Amino acid sequence: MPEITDKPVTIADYKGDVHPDWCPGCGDFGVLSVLQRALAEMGIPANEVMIVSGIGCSSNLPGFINTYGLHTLHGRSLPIAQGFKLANHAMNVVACGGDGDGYGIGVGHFIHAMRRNIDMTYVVMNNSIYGLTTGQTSPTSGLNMKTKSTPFGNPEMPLNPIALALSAGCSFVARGFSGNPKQLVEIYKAAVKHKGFAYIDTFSPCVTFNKVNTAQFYRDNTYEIEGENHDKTSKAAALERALETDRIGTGIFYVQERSQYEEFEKEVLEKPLVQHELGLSKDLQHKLIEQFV
Amino acid sequence: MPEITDKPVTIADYKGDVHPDWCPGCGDFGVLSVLQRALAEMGIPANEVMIVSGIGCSSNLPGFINTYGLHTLHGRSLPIAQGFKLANHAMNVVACGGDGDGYGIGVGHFIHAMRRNIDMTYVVMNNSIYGLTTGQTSPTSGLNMKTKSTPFGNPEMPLNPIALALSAGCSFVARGFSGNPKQLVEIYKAAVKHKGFAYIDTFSPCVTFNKVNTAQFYRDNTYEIEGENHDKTSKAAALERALETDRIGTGIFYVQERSQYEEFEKEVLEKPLVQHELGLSKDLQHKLIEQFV
Amino acid sequence: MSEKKNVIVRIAGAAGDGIASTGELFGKTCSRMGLHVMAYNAYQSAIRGGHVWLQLNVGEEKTRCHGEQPDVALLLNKTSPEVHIPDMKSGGIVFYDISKIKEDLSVIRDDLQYYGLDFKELCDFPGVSPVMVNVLLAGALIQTVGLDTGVSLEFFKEKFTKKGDEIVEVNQKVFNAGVAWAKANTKSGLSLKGDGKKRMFMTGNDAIGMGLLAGGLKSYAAYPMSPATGILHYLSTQAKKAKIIVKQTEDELAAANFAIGAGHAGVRAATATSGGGYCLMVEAVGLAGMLEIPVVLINVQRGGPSTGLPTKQEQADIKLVMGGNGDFPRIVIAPKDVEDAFFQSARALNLAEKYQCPVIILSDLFLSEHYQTVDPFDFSKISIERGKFMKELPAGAARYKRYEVTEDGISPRLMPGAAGHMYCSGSDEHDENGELISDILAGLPRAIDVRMKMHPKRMRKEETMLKENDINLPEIVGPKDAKLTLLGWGSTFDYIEEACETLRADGLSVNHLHFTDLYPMDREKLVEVFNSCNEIVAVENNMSNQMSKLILAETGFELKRFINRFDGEPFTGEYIVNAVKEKELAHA
Amino acid sequence: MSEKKNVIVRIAGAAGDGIASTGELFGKTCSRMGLHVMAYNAYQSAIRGGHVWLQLNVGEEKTRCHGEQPDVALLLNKTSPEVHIPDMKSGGIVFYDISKIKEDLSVIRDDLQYYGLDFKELCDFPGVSPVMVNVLLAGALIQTVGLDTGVSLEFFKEKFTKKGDEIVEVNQKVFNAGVAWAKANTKSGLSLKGDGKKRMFMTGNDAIGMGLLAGGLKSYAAYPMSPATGILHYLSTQAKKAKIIVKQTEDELAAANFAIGAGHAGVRAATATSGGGYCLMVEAVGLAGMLEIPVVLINVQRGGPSTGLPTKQEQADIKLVMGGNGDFPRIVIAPKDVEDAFFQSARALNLAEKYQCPVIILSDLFLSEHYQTVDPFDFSKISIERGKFMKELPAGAARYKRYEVTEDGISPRLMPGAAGHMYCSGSDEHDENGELISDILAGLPRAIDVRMKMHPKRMRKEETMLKENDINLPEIVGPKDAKLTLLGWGSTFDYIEEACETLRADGLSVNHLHFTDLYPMDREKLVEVFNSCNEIVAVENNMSNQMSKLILAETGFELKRFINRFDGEPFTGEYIVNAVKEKELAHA
Ligand SMILES: Cc1ncc(C[n+]2csc(CCOP(=O)(O)OP(=O)(O)O)c2C)c(N)n1
Ligand SMILES: Cc1ncc(C[n+]2csc(CCOP(=O)(O)OP(=O)(O)O)c2C)c(N)n1
Ligand code: SF4
Ligand code: SF4
Ligand SMILES: [Mg+2]
Ligand SMILES: [Mg+2]
Repeated sequence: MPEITDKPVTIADYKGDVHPDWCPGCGDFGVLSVLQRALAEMGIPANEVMIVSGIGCSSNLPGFINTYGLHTLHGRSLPIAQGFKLANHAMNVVACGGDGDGYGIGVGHFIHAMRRNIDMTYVVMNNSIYGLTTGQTSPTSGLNMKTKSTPFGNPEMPLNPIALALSAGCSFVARGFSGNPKQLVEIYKAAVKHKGFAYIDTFSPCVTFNKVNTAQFYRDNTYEIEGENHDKTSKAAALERALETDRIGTGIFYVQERSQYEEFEKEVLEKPLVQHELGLSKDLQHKLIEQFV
Repeated sequence: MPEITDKPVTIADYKGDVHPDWCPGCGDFGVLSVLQRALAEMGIPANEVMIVSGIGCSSNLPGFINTYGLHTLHGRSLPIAQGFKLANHAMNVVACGGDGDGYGIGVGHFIHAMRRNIDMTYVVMNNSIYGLTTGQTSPTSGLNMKTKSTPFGNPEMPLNPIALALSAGCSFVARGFSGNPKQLVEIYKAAVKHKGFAYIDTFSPCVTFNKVNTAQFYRDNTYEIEGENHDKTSKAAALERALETDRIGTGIFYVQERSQYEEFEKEVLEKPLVQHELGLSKDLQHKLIEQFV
Repeated sequence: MSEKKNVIVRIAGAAGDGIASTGELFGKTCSRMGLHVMAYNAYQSAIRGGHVWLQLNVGEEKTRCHGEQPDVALLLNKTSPEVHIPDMKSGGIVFYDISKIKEDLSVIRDDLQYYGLDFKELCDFPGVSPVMVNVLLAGALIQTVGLDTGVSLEFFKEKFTKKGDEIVEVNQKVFNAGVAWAKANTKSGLSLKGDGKKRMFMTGNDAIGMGLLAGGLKSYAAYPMSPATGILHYLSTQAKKAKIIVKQTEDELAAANFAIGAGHAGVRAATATSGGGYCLMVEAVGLAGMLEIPVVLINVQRGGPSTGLPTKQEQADIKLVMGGNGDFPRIVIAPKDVEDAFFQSARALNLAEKYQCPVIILSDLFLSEHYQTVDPFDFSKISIERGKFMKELPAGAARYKRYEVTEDGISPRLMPGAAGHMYCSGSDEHDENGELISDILAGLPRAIDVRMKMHPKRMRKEETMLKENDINLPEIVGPKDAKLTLLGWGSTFDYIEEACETLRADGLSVNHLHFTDLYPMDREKLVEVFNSCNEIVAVENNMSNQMSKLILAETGFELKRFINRFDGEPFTGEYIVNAVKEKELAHA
Repeated sequence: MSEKKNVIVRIAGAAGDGIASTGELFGKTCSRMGLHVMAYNAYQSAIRGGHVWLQLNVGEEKTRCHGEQPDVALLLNKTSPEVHIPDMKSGGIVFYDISKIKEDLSVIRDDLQYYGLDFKELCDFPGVSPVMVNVLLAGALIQTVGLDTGVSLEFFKEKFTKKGDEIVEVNQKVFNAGVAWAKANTKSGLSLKGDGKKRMFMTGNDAIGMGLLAGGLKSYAAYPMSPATGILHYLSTQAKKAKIIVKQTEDELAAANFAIGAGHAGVRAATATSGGGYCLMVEAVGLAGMLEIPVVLINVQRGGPSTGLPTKQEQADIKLVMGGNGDFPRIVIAPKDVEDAFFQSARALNLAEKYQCPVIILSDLFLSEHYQTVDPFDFSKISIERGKFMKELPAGAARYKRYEVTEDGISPRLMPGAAGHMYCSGSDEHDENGELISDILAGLPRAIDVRMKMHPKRMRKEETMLKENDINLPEIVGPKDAKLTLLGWGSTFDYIEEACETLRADGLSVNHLHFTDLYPMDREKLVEVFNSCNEIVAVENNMSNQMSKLILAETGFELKRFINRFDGEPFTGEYIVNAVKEKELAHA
């Protein structure tokens, strides 16, 4: 019987050496532990995971989990993660970051990553505020919310990231809440399993700078959509729930089975690019030359 | 009786000195002439119009019309136009450009301008191709379409810009076709009149590089949504039409009456910023100092 | 210690322990008494849990430096003793919170006076919360240092008046407990007397913000980024009062271009960010150069490269702000201190309009975030000059040419909106009317001709700036004939001054050559200045001597000796003095 | 004219008139005969309607220049005569389309031979379309210049074989009509004989693309931007064959970061753009510097600033590629010609992996878009060296440290995925394991210590590059002891060479000092090189002498005399020769 090779994966494998420096009570602790649990429960060895983040409190996550990690530039986690994934598609790639990172400065990449549909997971830790820069308005801050950069109230309509993702052609759209780990862990597992781009908006309250969108607020205003027999194969149904204004659904809004990007490149990606021999065959060299003669 | 001051505005007022250098047959000619007609028919003096574009064939438009113009950077027409508008809200500001400019490199600004809802108009000349750079795939190029940058076919799902705009909270969402000037001119007029951010995706075929999305294609596949009693106050109805796959609606999809951005700044914008006296009153100087003492 | 004219105080604890509010209480008590304060804030890129401290150098005369060794420290958390006790001056006083710090501190060092305060015991009255321990310690501190505690009590009143009388009273009570305790238990002999002139206690970011307002700013767009965010925060609160638009945009690309749009419309516009965000503005800066649009861009430098050291000091973005594709005119200004930051910000807006080009202010974390006392600014020194800007043309004026070729390179600028003179400004090369030559003309003789007029026209502005003496030469402070000259730029002014004073007191012959205007450079005049110095040593808060290289590239004058600091900390006078001595740079 | 070894041909018309395809037919006829061709394409930023021309210099020996005055011209539209006839060599031959050009051309100039061809009359057979007039004229041209028309006929076969035999035949028939007409009507006396060695006829962009493939490129991401788009087009067509990923991204921010992600994964990755797009990559370049990720960035310069002259030539992005926030190591290479572009692109990938840093290739519109003949590349000269890259660690290896401090500044690099050695790379300052020091440690003694190790470690790579002779010194071509040295960089190599040859033929004593590696610079060795020259004149395709300033900043050596061109055109040998003579730079 195999012993060493089949050592079961445990949460302990995912525990990092560095203690998270988030404020006590920050929602990001919950996201981190749910992510660790999800990956462990799926039996994915920690070395086969690459977590790519931008910049923000939430983007510090890769430093606190024992996988490979890349902590990059504000707003740029997605292009880096996509470049990485296509270069080594044997790895499980998870991008993560904040609402400012993903919906503010990074929203262009957000839209295009979704229509591109590379097989990866994207977790946005949405606290409706800019945490790391000490509390400015974010794209999901409420209308009229007072923040350090909007002392007279936020004049902009908040984004509806779920609706946006659905419109952008995302093949897996979900929302969770770090204060509901039971549901969240199942969402994360389904997301990692999904073939294609899986996106999860995750409420992760900032206890220090956002006194509106608190854990209590989410406990009071969210409901689990699976409890209402939500049809996750229907984009119309998903949009309808996304546009609800009196309550906030959590769960898997939409799943579409469509070709992940890698299938368009199947000849090239028959094995991971990192495993290709470098350099050209004599024959190919010849062909390249011939084309110009 | 007033004579000179009430001189009626005519299309001739909008004719520029520079002859457009678009390829003969390019859809952009139609957009230009409809825009000229709409502005003239609304009686807006040409000097009260500022047209801001990015870079692309379509973005050359401001050079060909006798208004104020700014021909800027690829993808950046919207932030520049918004900065301009809030600085001089007495002007009518129209931003314009291509699908690459607006939905590719510029899509982040597109999303945020919509939720911000500054009172201006945005015309995207959508030809589903990168024209000026001689024919690469654009965010609205069809799946599997062969272009110079995708000789094996485009592997990415095209964007649905109407759905995106609706999800981003745009308060006026429309689509037209340069080959249907009768409808287009009405749309443009309504857009310019609309208080808030008005967006019109305008099919404007590239005769040189896009052999799929031709004028004939649009003649064959579009229909006018107002002909079907479309309820333009309903976002759900608008989304439903936006997501149609068997035919393409043109017309005004959605209009929402909501505060334009300027209303949040009404004290500041009681008159255009450009008309403010510069420099601080003694009293204000004193207040500024006091705060730190 | 009773004759000392200054006291160095350090307040340390975890992020979230109230360091900033304690500092404000202490600082404002000083500034209102007419004392001088210079403070430095050491923090990290974590909202809580990092170790944070604030050092304040308080003096009866202008303090140039936050100083090295504290006389008094106030320690609020467990990490504090090991970090700060070694730094203290011998005989110094340490106040600490015994609920957090339980060990015997004299084990670390036995030449200090330690006073542990027990909050629970001393503040056992209703309405009190444990987070107020900093107020208790502040009371002890302020009493011990010999400040006027009445000024502090007054401060609570103002600060908390909106929160209600109870809050005011509880704070005052806790504070008084600290005062009483100190009266009973400590003896410092310290006493600081202010001149009674109330001073402002503010940061460089505040001063930049206020300077922009004074200079007629009307539109400000920014995306948050440390250490530039303070400007956004300040201006946001002033927006309604000053009738300006302040817009937090979706990113820095939008911020810079938003400001450019406003500048083109005819209002004064600015944006601010730090290095990483400035990278995203580089394309827009070139656009402003090409379209000849006035705009002020503020880069508050921090430790790099990349995300680097977001809460630490470096002066290493000169190469960045000198970049861009192709050649275009620009001005780069690095203010030397908080007061200068105010005046330079107003001046930058004038220069931007006069030269219709981007003006870049290079601040840095130290200058922008340190608090210090400054005399109230003299607004009358600022006059708003709009250069060749016109809101209208006289009736019957000839067809307006936006990019008219002129001798000084500056074209008359007509505000968009005027009837009959519509023009289009294009980022492609264009002729005097703004018509593009790239589209169908490029390469044809006429287009070559246009290019050969327009490109030099734009670049000629840099010559005009120099000719019209709009670019200040570096200032020489100290004896003209000194044997050693310390050359610095931007925020290091006070530190270098402090070092010079110390070195001169030690009998060395030194002076100080300081750049605030970095670019363009007047080669001839600068070489003359350099040649008038004996031996020059460049002092740069970076590793690669970016300013020295710029000087060399622009003037041919080579600096050969350097004092660098790039560990994330700002210089101090002492650091520079030691470097001069260690490197035997000066042979007295 | 019969003894001439080269012929200059110009083909002119509107965008859309088939200039490029005529050029290809002509060029390939030459290259397959074993002749040498150097071509320059003049076009504008409009898809149709602009005036476009292609000039080809064909010679029996290597041609270094597209030349100034054409011997033969082929004019396809109305604008052509006024633009091109004045440029012709006296006695030259002009073919034109009489359906478009109706006036009497001898009015413009009477020392040329004019031949108007009437397409309708000459090609009155079925299947023919009026757009084929260029094929008719090409037939006349090729016959007149004395080329082997059989080679052209063969070319049609290949080119149109997919479109069917009829298309091939019609083209051949039209072509033959032109040949026949020329035989009957013209007398040029021209005749060019090739050496029979088939050469490639390609652009610099093609060569860069092929060089990247030869160097082991696996991931290419880009956003279209002239004049860099050709690389994207070339690589797209090769993607399946070469098993690489080619991704057109949503913008340049994404392109650079996509490449960085791929580089970090462990494959060779590149991106290309022009100046405006490079502005958007500046932040990412710094990220690669900080995370020590190999990546190749190609900036194909065009006329600036801003959108500038998108279809015109300039070399003015040195300051741009030297920018970024803070200091980080990098390499900048500017290939000197099409062949060099091939080898440098492969080399750049090696250097990027060896030094784990960004490597920037500075090409320009001229180099990247001009067609020329080149001998088939010798792929065996390229070897792929991956430096300290490891796919795995031996079992039982000590805990891996991604950013181990080493003497040469380069840390062993482990491919992500290996079991048991997980690490996180962060763009904040970090320790050897990658752990950030900015979050809760910055300012504490341990963090200062880490910073003072890591920052110099990274910067040390630049010293290592020089020490290991990985940066090539500029090449000296011509007599070592010449009185005058022309200094150039990048794509101007052949022009300067041509100028040197001409000047030497005129009895002047000149040589040529050419930089392909621009940064880092080895000060000592360079100064030695400069000092070995007598008088140096810098030749730069920009206004502000960006390279000369970089040389001054990095080596202290000042260039004082300059030949600049910034009208949008590339240099020509003649232009440089004239400048040398006019400025009396050389006193023979
Ligand atoms: C280009 C750039 N701009 C700005 C910043 C400054 N910055 C760091 S984090 C952040 C936003 C943080 O908000 P979010 O992404 O929501 O993350 P959170 O801290 O709330 O988890 C900003 C603006 C930066 N690092 N880089
Ligand atoms: C930053 C930057 N990247 C790339 C380019 C090159 N470029 C010019 S226009 C264009 C796209 C044109 O497509 P689109 O916006 O759809 O306009 P169209 O020409 O089709 O009207 C591109 C990529 C540029 N000018 N600037
Ligand atoms: S500031 Fe907010 S988001 Fe950041 S760590 Fe603290 S609670 Fe979390
Ligand atoms: S290339 Fe296409 S978009 Fe551009 S001008 Fe021609 S037809 Fe119009
Ligand atoms: Mg957030
Ligand atoms: Mg387009």
